[in-house]
Amino acid sequence: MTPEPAKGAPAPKDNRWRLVEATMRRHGHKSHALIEALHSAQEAYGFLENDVLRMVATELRIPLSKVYGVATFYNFFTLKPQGRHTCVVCTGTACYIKGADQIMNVLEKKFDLKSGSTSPDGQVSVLTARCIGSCGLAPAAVLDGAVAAKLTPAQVVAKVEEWMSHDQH
Amino acid sequence: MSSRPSAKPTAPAPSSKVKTLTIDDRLVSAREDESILDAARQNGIQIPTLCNLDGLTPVGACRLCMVEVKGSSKLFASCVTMVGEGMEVVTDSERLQNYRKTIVELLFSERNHICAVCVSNGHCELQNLAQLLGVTHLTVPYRNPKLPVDASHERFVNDHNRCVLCQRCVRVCGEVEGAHTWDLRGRGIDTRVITDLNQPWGSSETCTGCGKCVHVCPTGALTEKGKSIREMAKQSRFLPYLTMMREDRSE
Amino acid sequence: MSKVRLATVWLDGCSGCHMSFLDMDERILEIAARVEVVYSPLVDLKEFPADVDVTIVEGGVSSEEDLHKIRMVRSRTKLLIALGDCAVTSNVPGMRNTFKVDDVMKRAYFENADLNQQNPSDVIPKLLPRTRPVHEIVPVDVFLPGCPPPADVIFGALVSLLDGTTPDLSATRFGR
Amino acid sequence: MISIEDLSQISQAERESREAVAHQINVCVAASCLSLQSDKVKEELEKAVEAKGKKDCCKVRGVGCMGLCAAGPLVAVENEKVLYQGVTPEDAPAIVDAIGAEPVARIQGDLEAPFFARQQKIVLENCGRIDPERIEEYIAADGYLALVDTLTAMTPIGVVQQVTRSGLRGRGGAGYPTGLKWATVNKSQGTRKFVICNADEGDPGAFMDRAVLESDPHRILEGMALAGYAVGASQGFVYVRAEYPLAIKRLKLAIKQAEKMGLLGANIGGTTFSFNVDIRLGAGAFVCGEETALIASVEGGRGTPRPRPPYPAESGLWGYPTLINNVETLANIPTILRNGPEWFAKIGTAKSRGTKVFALAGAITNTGLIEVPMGMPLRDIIFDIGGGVPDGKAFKAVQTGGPSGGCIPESGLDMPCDYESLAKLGSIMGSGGMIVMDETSSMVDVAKFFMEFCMDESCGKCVPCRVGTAQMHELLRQISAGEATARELALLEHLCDVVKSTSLCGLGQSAPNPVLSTLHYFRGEYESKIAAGEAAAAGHTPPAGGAA
Repeated sequence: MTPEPAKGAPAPKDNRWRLVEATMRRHGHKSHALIEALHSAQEAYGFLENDVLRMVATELRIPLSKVYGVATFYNFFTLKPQGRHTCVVCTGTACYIKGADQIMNVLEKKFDLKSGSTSPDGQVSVLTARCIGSCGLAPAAVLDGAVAAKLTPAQVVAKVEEWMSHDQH
Repeated sequence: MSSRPSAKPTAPAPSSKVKTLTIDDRLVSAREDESILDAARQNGIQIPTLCNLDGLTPVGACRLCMVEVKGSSKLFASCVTMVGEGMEVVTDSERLQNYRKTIVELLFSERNHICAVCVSNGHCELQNLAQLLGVTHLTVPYRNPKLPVDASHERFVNDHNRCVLCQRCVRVCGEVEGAHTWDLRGRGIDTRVITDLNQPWGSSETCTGCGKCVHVCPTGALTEKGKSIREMAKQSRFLPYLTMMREDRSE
Repeated sequence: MSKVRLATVWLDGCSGCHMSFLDMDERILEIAARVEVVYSPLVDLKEFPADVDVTIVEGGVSSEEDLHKIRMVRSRTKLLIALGDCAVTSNVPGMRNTFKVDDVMKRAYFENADLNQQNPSDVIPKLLPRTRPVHEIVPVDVFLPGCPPPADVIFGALVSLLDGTTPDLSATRFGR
Repeated sequence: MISIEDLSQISQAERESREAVAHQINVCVAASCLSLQSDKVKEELEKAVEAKGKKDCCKVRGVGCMGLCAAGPLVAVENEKVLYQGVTPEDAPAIVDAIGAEPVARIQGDLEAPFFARQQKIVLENCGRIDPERIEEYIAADGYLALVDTLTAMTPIGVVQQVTRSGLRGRGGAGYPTGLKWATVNKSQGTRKFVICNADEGDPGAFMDRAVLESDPHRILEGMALAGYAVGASQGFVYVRAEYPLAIKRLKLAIKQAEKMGLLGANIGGTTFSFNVDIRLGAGAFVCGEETALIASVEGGRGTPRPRPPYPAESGLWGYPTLINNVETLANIPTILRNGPEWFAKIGTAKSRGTKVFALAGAITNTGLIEVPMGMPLRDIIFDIGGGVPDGKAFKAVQTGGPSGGCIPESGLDMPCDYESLAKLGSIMGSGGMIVMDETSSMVDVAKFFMEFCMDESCGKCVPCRVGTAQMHELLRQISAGEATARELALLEHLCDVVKSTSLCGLGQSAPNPVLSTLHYFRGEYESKIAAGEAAAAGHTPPAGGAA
């Protein structure tokens, strides 16, 4: 049921791949380690590129189409490279009630950044999350991995501008 | 899916018991490992289906075969509900017909099913269902999504505009051919069938070109290149044949 | 008994449904005996009259002119029949719906035009963002799908409507 | 082999070392307060203690969630029963100075306020009181006592009976009797069995499970081990959202600590019972809260549900009998076994025993986490504990149960908050999110918001959910924009019926609920939008393009 892909993947066995391999080894290279392996891969590479998906499929002996199907089913995985900085706006109910849509609007208006898009200079990616569990602090966003609470649109704009200008030189 | 035993064993287990039940007020009997749909069909009672195909693991996805069972307010997908002793099944109440019509409408609205210019016009299961259920127009708005056509394979075409996501191609490729070239990507309204890493079909490394997916496809989503409407009738009879030939008859 | 006042209109479609209507051959005389055709592309009448009993519509609603026309027709008609897939589903004219109007125009009047590349003047009615089935714009009483619906079905449906019974549509379907 | 005696020794040592220091300064380091930089507050407090030479009498500890997230970062001086709120790093010296003297009035919170006084804590009993990263503190709070005791003193079926007698019902949403579920898995035949803790808290507006995982992770592990013993499973999985990195970190640490002490692993407490716990990360799919979808995901596949029966209790993970309980359900178990089922059954109402944790959010003064006895009227929860609607606005509705739940208007607030009453009001208990809306919220927009959520989260397997939610969302968009007529409203109601009746799993079956409940209580808001749409249609405004 699990054909070996005909073309062997050119495996750049660098340190990043070793991280993924370690995860798969911990799970005995069982096919049910797929999601864990994809988590590791995304952590290591920043996103899931086709070559990595192919290598994971080969190692775990899972059909290519299934790997791709799993990688695209879950919101957490991304198949596109992300910007150097990420702004994950929470659009859960509490944040919605407290105006998360205004944050999204201002990002689109001011920087032409919609959910899932990256600025042309590759500096900033905007994503949305369905509730990060910080409802008590709505509206919230995760800015480069840190939860920022009770945000105003102006604060978000300031942060994004800072990111964009800082890394220009 | 494949890790779970098929709901339809290829041979009856020697210990399986027979149940009697009524379907549309008719007394019928069936093995306990048979579905309501099986029992109905054996007795000439037709329940509309789309995702179901004899020889493939039932998935209960299209929801067209829903039936009422007396004593429960819930509806049951007859393809995945096993028969039970004394069950009273209703297959064609007004409520059910109404739901089925809406489900067919939803399918027509989801993508761009333009029968007049489709190679499966005249032998399409979706088109037949609409006619059977009396869907003469859609009450829901058309979504008109922009979808690609993949004609990269030398013999076959995949037109996403006509796909109903029944997963027959996914199942026949995985369960019968064993290539698992097909799967689904994305989710919800953005779900699509894919080959390998969502690459053009023609560049697939795992497709054996056997054409089983084309012939189990209920609509014009998967077709053979260069065939006229008249020639493009699907032949899915190979499936029960293969199932039969693979049966264990070692005793 | 006065004759039923019948009209037919042609919106965005290929006129194939009107052809199929004519395909009922000599049976058309049977219909003609019971109706008076008060407006149709098949006959030379300029104004859509008031007080029409039955109007048969072929074609989807594509342009502002179509939109204006179908609303006017509906307001002057007792029973409206959507005839054929273009009227019922928007069908082939609706195949442009996945594109933007500007792109459609560019394709038709520039990319595919060998000479005189320019947008049409005001004489050509403006396209709506999408071609829509008739019933998404105004209420429709009877649907006859098919591309085109067979003459037998059209004849049968008209006769039953004239007789005051419910037409049997099981012999037609989307496509054909 | 760890024994009861070992536990009490650890507990004793921990208490003594704590008593050696006169003042415990507890800083909340759960996610909410952390995002308000409580880690810096903790740092500054430590510096201040050092600088002022109070190291012998003051100890700064990081603890889990204290509940009142709205007023964070929170700092509590344990022995003096003083709570500080909205603490900044600059406040640290003043707080340390005030120890043993008058508290700093400027930032002092009121521990006697209804928010604290009216709560009753079982699940959250350790939250905000112990350092979640130290197993000793959990043990000092009688942790793992129930596990080690039960393994030697009770049969598995005895444990099932205790849970049954407690009357505990599943806290994940549907309220299925926990004892019955355990009994089924116990009786199911299988060479292997599994326990899965569902920590894929996906309801937008719910953060109960996260707080427990971050503040008291050992409680979950103890509950899982007890469940494993009761049903005959030796392997457990915690399926936790990848969006909760802190919870994952603390859970991993807790597993390591418990394994080291022999509270997880082979032959726990010298018995023949072995139990291991592994973590599986969710990857952002709400549908994985559904049991069969969750199993598909743990198996490494797309999280799509399959038809039931067979139920996971008979055929679950890899076809083996599997017990799936949510975090809060499992968190109740150690206390039930420690205090006895009769003690638990006395709390709450006849059909809904015990307490329930709620996450208060939205237009409410005291956003945060609370735990109250089942049956407390919604009005008391929202206005007394929650402090009512801020900014002088009027209350409009409270949404419970997330995208599967409904909106309850003012008139329903005097109903007791339990499974049956909420169902009667057209909503559900759900996992415990409570979102308050004030007069400025448009209920059509709220319904649209939830439908968009369901559309995005539909797995796409069955037609009514996949296409139906998208169509309902489009209709709600048209209604909200004043582009729709009575025809669209009737169609919306019809689709609600179809999707509810024919969808494959709970997500689709309950997706229409927010629409149905807002239509029931706030139909006027829909009708005024429709009136605008009718007027526009009569004025022959060109129709909108719709979704493309």
